[in-house]
Amino acid sequence: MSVLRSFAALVAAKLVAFATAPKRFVVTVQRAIYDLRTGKRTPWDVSKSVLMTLFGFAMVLVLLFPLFWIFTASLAEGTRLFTTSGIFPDPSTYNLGAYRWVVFESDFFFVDGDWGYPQLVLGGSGGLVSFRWAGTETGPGAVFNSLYIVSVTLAAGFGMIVPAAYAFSRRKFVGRKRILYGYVLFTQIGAGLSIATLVALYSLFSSYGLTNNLFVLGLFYAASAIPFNTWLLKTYMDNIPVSYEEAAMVDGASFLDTIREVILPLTKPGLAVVLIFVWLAGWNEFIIAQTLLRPENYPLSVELYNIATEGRFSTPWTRFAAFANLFALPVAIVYFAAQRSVEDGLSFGGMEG
Amino acid sequence: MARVTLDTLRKEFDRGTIVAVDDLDLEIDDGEFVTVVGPSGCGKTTTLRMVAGLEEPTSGTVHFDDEDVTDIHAKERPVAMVFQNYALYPHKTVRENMAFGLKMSTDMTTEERHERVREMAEMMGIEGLLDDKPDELSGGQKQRVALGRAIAREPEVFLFDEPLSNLDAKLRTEMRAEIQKLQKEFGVTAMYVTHDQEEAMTMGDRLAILNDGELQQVGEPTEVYQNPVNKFVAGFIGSPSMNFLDVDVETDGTSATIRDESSGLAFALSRDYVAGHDLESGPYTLGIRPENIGIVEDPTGEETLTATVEVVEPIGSDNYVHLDVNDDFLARAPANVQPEAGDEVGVVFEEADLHLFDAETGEDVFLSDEEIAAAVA
Amino acid sequence: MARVTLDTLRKEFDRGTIVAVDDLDLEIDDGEFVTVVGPSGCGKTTTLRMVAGLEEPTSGTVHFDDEDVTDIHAKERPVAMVFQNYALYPHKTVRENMAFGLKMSTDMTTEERHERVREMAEMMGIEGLLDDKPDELSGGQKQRVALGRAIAREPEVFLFDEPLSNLDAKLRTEMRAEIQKLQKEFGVTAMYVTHDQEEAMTMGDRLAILNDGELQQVGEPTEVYQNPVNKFVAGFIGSPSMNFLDVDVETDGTSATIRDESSGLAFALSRDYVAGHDLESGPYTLGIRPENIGIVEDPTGEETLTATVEVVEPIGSDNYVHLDVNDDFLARAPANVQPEAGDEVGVVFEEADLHLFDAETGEDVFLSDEEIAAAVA
Amino acid sequence: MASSQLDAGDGLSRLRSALPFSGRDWGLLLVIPGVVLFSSFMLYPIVYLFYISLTDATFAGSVIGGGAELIGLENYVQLLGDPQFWSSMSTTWLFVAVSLVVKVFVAVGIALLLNHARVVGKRYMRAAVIVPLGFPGIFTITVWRGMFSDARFGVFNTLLGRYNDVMSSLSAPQVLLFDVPIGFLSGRWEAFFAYVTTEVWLAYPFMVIIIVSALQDVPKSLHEAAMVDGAGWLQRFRTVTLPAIKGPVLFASILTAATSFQQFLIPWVFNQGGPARKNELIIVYGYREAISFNEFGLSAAILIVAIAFVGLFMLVAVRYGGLAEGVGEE
Amino acid sequence: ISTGGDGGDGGDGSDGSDGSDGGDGESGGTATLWTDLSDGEDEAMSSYIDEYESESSNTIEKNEPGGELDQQLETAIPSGEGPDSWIWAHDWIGRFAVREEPPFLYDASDDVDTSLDVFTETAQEAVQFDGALHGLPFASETVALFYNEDMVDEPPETFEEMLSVMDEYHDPENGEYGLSYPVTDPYFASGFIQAYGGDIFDTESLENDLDSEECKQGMDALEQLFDYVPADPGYESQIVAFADGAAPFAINGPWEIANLGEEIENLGVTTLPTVDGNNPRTYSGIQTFYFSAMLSDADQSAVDAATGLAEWYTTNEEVIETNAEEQGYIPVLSSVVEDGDLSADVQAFAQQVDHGVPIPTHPNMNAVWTPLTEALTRVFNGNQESGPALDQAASEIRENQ
Ligand SMILES: Nc1ncnc2c1ncn2[C@@H]1O[C@H](COP(=O)(O)OP(=O)(O)OP(=O)(O)O)[C@@H](O)[C@H]1O
Ligand SMILES: Nc1ncnc2c1ncn2[C@@H]1O[C@H](COP(=O)(O)OP(=O)(O)OP(=O)(O)O)[C@@H](O)[C@H]1O
Ligand SMILES: [Mg+2]
Ligand SMILES: [Mg+2]
Repeated sequence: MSVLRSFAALVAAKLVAFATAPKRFVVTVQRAIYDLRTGKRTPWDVSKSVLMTLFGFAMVLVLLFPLFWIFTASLAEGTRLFTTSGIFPDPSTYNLGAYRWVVFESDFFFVDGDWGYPQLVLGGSGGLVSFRWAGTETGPGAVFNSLYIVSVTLAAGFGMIVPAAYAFSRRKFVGRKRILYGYVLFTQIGAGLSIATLVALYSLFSSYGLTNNLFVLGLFYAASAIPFNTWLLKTYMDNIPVSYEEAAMVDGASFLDTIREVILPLTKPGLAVVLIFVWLAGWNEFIIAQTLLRPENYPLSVELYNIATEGRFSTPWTRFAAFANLFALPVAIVYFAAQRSVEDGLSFGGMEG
Repeated sequence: MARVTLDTLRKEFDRGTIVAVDDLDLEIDDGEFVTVVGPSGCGKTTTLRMVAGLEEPTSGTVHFDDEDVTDIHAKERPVAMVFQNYALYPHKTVRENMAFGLKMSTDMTTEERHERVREMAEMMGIEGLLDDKPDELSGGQKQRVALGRAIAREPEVFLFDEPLSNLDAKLRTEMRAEIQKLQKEFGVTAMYVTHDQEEAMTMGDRLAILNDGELQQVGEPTEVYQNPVNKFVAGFIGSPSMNFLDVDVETDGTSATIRDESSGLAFALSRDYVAGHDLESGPYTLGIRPENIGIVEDPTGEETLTATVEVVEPIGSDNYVHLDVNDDFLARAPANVQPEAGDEVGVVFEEADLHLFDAETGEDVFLSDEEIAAAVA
Repeated sequence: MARVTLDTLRKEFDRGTIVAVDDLDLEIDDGEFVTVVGPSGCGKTTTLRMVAGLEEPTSGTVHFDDEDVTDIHAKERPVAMVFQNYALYPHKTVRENMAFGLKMSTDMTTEERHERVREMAEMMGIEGLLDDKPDELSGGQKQRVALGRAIAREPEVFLFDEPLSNLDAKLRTEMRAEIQKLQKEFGVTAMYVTHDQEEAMTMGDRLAILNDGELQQVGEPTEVYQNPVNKFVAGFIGSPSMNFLDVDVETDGTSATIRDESSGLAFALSRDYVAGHDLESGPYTLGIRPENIGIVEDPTGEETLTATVEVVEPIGSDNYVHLDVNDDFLARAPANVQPEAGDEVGVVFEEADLHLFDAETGEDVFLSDEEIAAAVA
Repeated sequence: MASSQLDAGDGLSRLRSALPFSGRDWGLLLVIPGVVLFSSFMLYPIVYLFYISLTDATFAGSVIGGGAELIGLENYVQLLGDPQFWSSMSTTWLFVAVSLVVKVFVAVGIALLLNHARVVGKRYMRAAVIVPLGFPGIFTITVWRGMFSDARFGVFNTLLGRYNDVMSSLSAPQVLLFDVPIGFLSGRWEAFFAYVTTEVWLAYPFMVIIIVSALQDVPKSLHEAAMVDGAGWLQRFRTVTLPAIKGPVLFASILTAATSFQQFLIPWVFNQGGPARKNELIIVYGYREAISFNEFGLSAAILIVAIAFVGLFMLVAVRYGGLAEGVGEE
Repeated sequence: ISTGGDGGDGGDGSDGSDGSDGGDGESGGTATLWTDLSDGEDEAMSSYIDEYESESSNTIEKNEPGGELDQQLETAIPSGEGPDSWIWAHDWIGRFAVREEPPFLYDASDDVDTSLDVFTETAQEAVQFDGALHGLPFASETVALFYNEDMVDEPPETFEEMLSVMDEYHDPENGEYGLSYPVTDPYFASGFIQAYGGDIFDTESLENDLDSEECKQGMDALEQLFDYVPADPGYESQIVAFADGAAPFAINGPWEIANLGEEIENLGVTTLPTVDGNNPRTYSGIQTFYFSAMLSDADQSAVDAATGLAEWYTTNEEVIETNAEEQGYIPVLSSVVEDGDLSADVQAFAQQVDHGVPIPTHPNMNAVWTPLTEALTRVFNGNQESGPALDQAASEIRENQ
């Protein structure tokens, strides 16, 4: 809970920073003008900054052009990707119809966009207390499946990655080097080969009756994220001085206390990176999900793919784009909030020699 | 508080190829402050870590009072340690840093903890910083927090591993006084590792000198300074260091002369001196401290030695006069004694200030084996 | 080599809210070694960086000989700088590190460069390390490489920013000598920033003291030590620091007495002294260095002052005697003067060792305005 | 390190004494769950795939249904004799190499610019620039497919057309004009160019964050030392910046190269590895054998060979790229 | 292929077809059905299923697995998790019918009471393989000529007429094109290639006939059209030219009627123009309820539910007519076809189907698509002449078989 709260605080702080950014920008500009007036900075000096900034901004625009283009497409009317009359659709036709469709008609939030209202149910199959959606004949939509999968992936992933990374970084044990080496080797094998191992996976899962099981799929994604992220986190932990742990020990902290109070907080940037990568592992994959799951369990990624292939030969582009934008939103928020940590947390492999 | 007893404590690393601490015996009285010095790599840190429980001894035992704590885990020992880099938890505020040990090792309620932390902070003069993160503190402030954190737990034994080495001279002097004051106030037993001469001399009740993992001498600082048991201790304690000269002693039992061909030294010892000490002819190492050397600017030839001045370093309060007696022969003269480089000057010193060490073992030749053994207990 | 002239050099940060260097005038002769000291944050580093060209002055100029280099980029200046953390290129070997500056700023062939580097390395005693990476070196070795790298380029101006502060005491002494030797050998102009008293006193031809961005005094170290122009300099130079007492002077023109009610001080100045100096009645700050204070263990009542001993700190060669004259009143006594804490002792000192500072401005009252002005030129 | 001192309480120490290996190895316990999960979900399928590659399976169903028979290494023999395999292999490696070089340059450029003191708001730009990371490949790749349309009204062709208009209104020489529409997907090398562009776009964010992290760790004093040493911008870049980011860039290169090698969606969505199977990257080749030609066993063999190549590549990279630095001794 | 026996069974069943379904319904069979339909089609299908369920008391679990339906089936059926029935064009029949270990399809000859005679002849052929009945048909599809009435006064009847209209408009530099036509897709291209009577795949010899003179002649005609389409042969790039009103013609299927109707005010559909007096013989697909091998081991009630739905749906005139009107489905139920109460658009498609041939179901056909696509692409990109391209495709196909 406290994690959630601090995350919310982080997001709030980010939003404030974001909202006040224009003001800060104006101040920067005003200062530059003032400096120019009073001769504290030469015009050449100022224009160098202006040029560099503009150059940076232009580069951002170029890099994000495809997304911008498709974003305009999501606002346009009709379903076609192109027009013969230009790159961008006619702005007068912009509307939010596609987003409305995603929210109220697609399976994004609820099957067929049929929003009911949540209802607490005592007992029932889901344990002591479970949620049920009342007022809807269908049920929770793909986003819940996605969130469920990602939760499993994150829980299992963190549960296995963090202790293992700690052990690799701090302990010595038989087979340490060999396992670590294997992990490094396997960081990339697997990720792109899901196509290759699809059938193998299917037969594996189906022979144990595990197809159409969101939990197992979440575990699978966790498994695929283990080598890379364990290694990543281990590298990060290597740079945390052991003396913090020792200080905690001398302070009377038990092993678990030390982990909770010292190691984990200090590893935060590394954890942020792992969070993002593990999240993406469970959130974006669709090939295996589509093969293993039945439609009622499809996560967002599969739904997105289904929209892409919905027409016999063509894609309903506005819906596809709108769906994708909403799909990417959580990741964007998480990244934006954790940007500093991520930039810190990836600083490994740094200066060599 | 507690008496700390180290009994033939030994620590080997890398399967015995490195002996970091070599059968160390040391007893630290309840409430005593012992300073530990020695060259880099001599095993100071390792010793401290064994007392803290962070390192498992290869053999030997550590007792707190009469309890054998050798196999007790660090977290169970009533020990506080101040690390060289402070090791303040960077993600916790000063308050949380100081309260952490209390939270871990006592049953105090949150209020009690905060009350205690507030008291400590007041005592250290850091009440205003309680909500800051370590990042935002200056070196001296960090140091204070580290101390406060250690003290807050009311440990029975206090360990310091070069806690001041990252501070600048001024702060160092301040913090030194503070640490001493606190230690006395709480009456806690303390071990203090340093490589700073001044700290070594001024801070401890006793001073322990280690070399190569072996204890060389323990004693009151002035005692150690005045009566080093061997050449190593003599050279290590004191700044600038003691001057050493390889000499030959000629004695007939009643009179004796110390000679050194190369520098032309010839110093006749008094009958009393010869009678009081048990001296044999042979090669020795002569030791004499810079401040015990007198400079005669216009030598009359009656001095023990004449020498040429190489360099005069004025350090304000005094002048360091480098002489060509041998490499690195230094005399400390008052600021008004200002010979020029190249001048011939006379050198005088007193019999009582001389130290004679065995040329081979380096042991002070006037000490009996028992006295030497006693020096390390 | 080059004469370095700083003319009303000024550096503001954060849009003028921080004045790091405040209209500094300083001239360093060709081949001269000037040490720069001052408390943390007084602008030492900033000054050095402006000379190197790493920081653009807000106003004022820097000249090398007669050339105005204020607007010349760092890479064009004939300057070498040794950074506090050495800033050795971690991926380059020692040889490449040392050759890099040559490669950048000369037309030497690779062979010539390597020859030069070899020579330098020999001189610094690091021939054996040429193929190592900085990681593999000890602190002292790194230091030598950094020096060698700087010297290899044969710069006209040599800048050092606390180059020894990361080394331990022993190494520091060694490297100090080395730097001086090299600087003299190459006859290069040098600015050396330090916060170490001993370095400040022994290394430079002249010593410059900064405070709050302003130059306080420049002069030969002993001159500065003996005749500080103001209370700040007096207190800053010397370790342990000068003792200060707030006193009242009563004078009738021919005789004068210095009084301090709280400590019972009453010191009659000689007629000669009064005649030789221009003294008026009023409040002053009296300054006297610890080593100029004599302790009389059995006071006869004829001493200038009697005081109670608070603490005696033996530092081996001497004893520091803390007296209750006021906070922090310290006398340095020979090791054989060993009063007990609580003893009444007599305190004596000589007229000639006294310093009197204006109670408000802190300036030495015997210096004329011109002399004060001269102190910073 | 105080190895035996860490203690996870009573339960753990009791467990420790029950272990079949010595006490100091209890760290293994923390690692095992991950290894087990990883092996069962990632390693096992590869072993299974290897088994398929030894059978005459024609389609997926025949494997699952048990209708396939072991035929030894026949598939591999057939594979090595297939010119399309060699063409796929070489195209794949070319694709990996070219896109790697381009993305290193692009990412280093972006990272440098967006870490430059003079750029105002660089933090926001950095956040914006890595957004592609958040979108699923199937989406972005489909979008890029649209942008690269051969049609005159495709995005790039439209842009080039506008460029032509501007240039010809400036009466620029003919060589500066493009011959629109360019068949981005129908020409062998045009398509290759389109693949590389898209691949670079997909991979640069990861590289940029890694390089930015590294740049932020470079001590300022190193730059200053070089400046005082007389080094200009370019030389400082070479002596200070480059070595500092070399490790991270190498690291990111190895990882993204391995990913590029396994690129499937780009060629498949763009033109199924066309035109005329000329740009069939290895996984596409394997996939096509399985799906279009019902040669499941052969397809498995192709993919096993691909996995072997990636494994080999990683092994070499790890050995010689210092990637496993810090793996340390046992 | 004789359907006499089936006809007999059908005759028996048809007497009490409703009755027997009702009887089965008391036990209440459940069957799963997999579909891959567009939104509109899917909604309609769902409501028909509801209707069927309430009439028969059987339960149908309709699912829409994502991705490629055949890939889903490939893995699901062997592992016993497949559907009892699915809907797809008939051209998978041969490919799945030959699977043995495990089998994919179920021969429903004994379970279907309806006589196949109620369907058009092509449709009857389409759903049978080697004498086994693997599904029931309900609609056919093929490509025909869309035209924009604002640009084309008179729908062209001959190839030359069409060319002249296209000449009038085609001007890519200014964003005008002659035709929207995904030409490199064999399904779309089949009509012209086979116009002169050549067969892409000869159902008698079970060989491709691409290198025949007739096919090459047809190919030459097709090649003339290449000049009038946007440079990107992708489906989406093609359709946009017509949809934007930038091209007078499009060659496409009935599934686009609804969309294009919204974009083009005056949309017309007609059969493909004759080439040298020959009607282009387009491939047509017959939408079919497949009976999956899952039914072999299933309860009779499940079999009855699956076949019952198929029979009910495919023979229900109301359903077929509504579908024709709303979805542009071209009926294959003879009674509806003959009835003639169909929209002009659908009639045009129906007529085109008449001219065309069903996609061959033989598994060998599978090997045709890729080489032919590549050949068309090569020609379209100007990398190869049409003759040699077909020769190459033909030999590649033979090699792969
Ligand atoms: N974990 C270890 N593994 C191997 N050798 C070690 C380890 N820790 C210490 N040593 C070795 O033990 C010896 C003593 O080390 P220790 O750190 O106690 O010295 P120290 O007196 O604290 O030195 P310093 O003044 O440099 O801190 C050294 O030779 C050191 O290299
Ligand atoms: N880049 C900067 N931006 C803002 N303020 C600065 C900057 N650099 C230095 N200062 C400020 O200028 C003043 C002088 O700093 P400088 O580093 O020159 O001090 P210093 O004498 O070298 O101190 P130290 O002994 O701690 O190194 C300080 O108050 C410092 O905070
Ligand atoms: Mg140590
Ligand atoms: Mg500084």
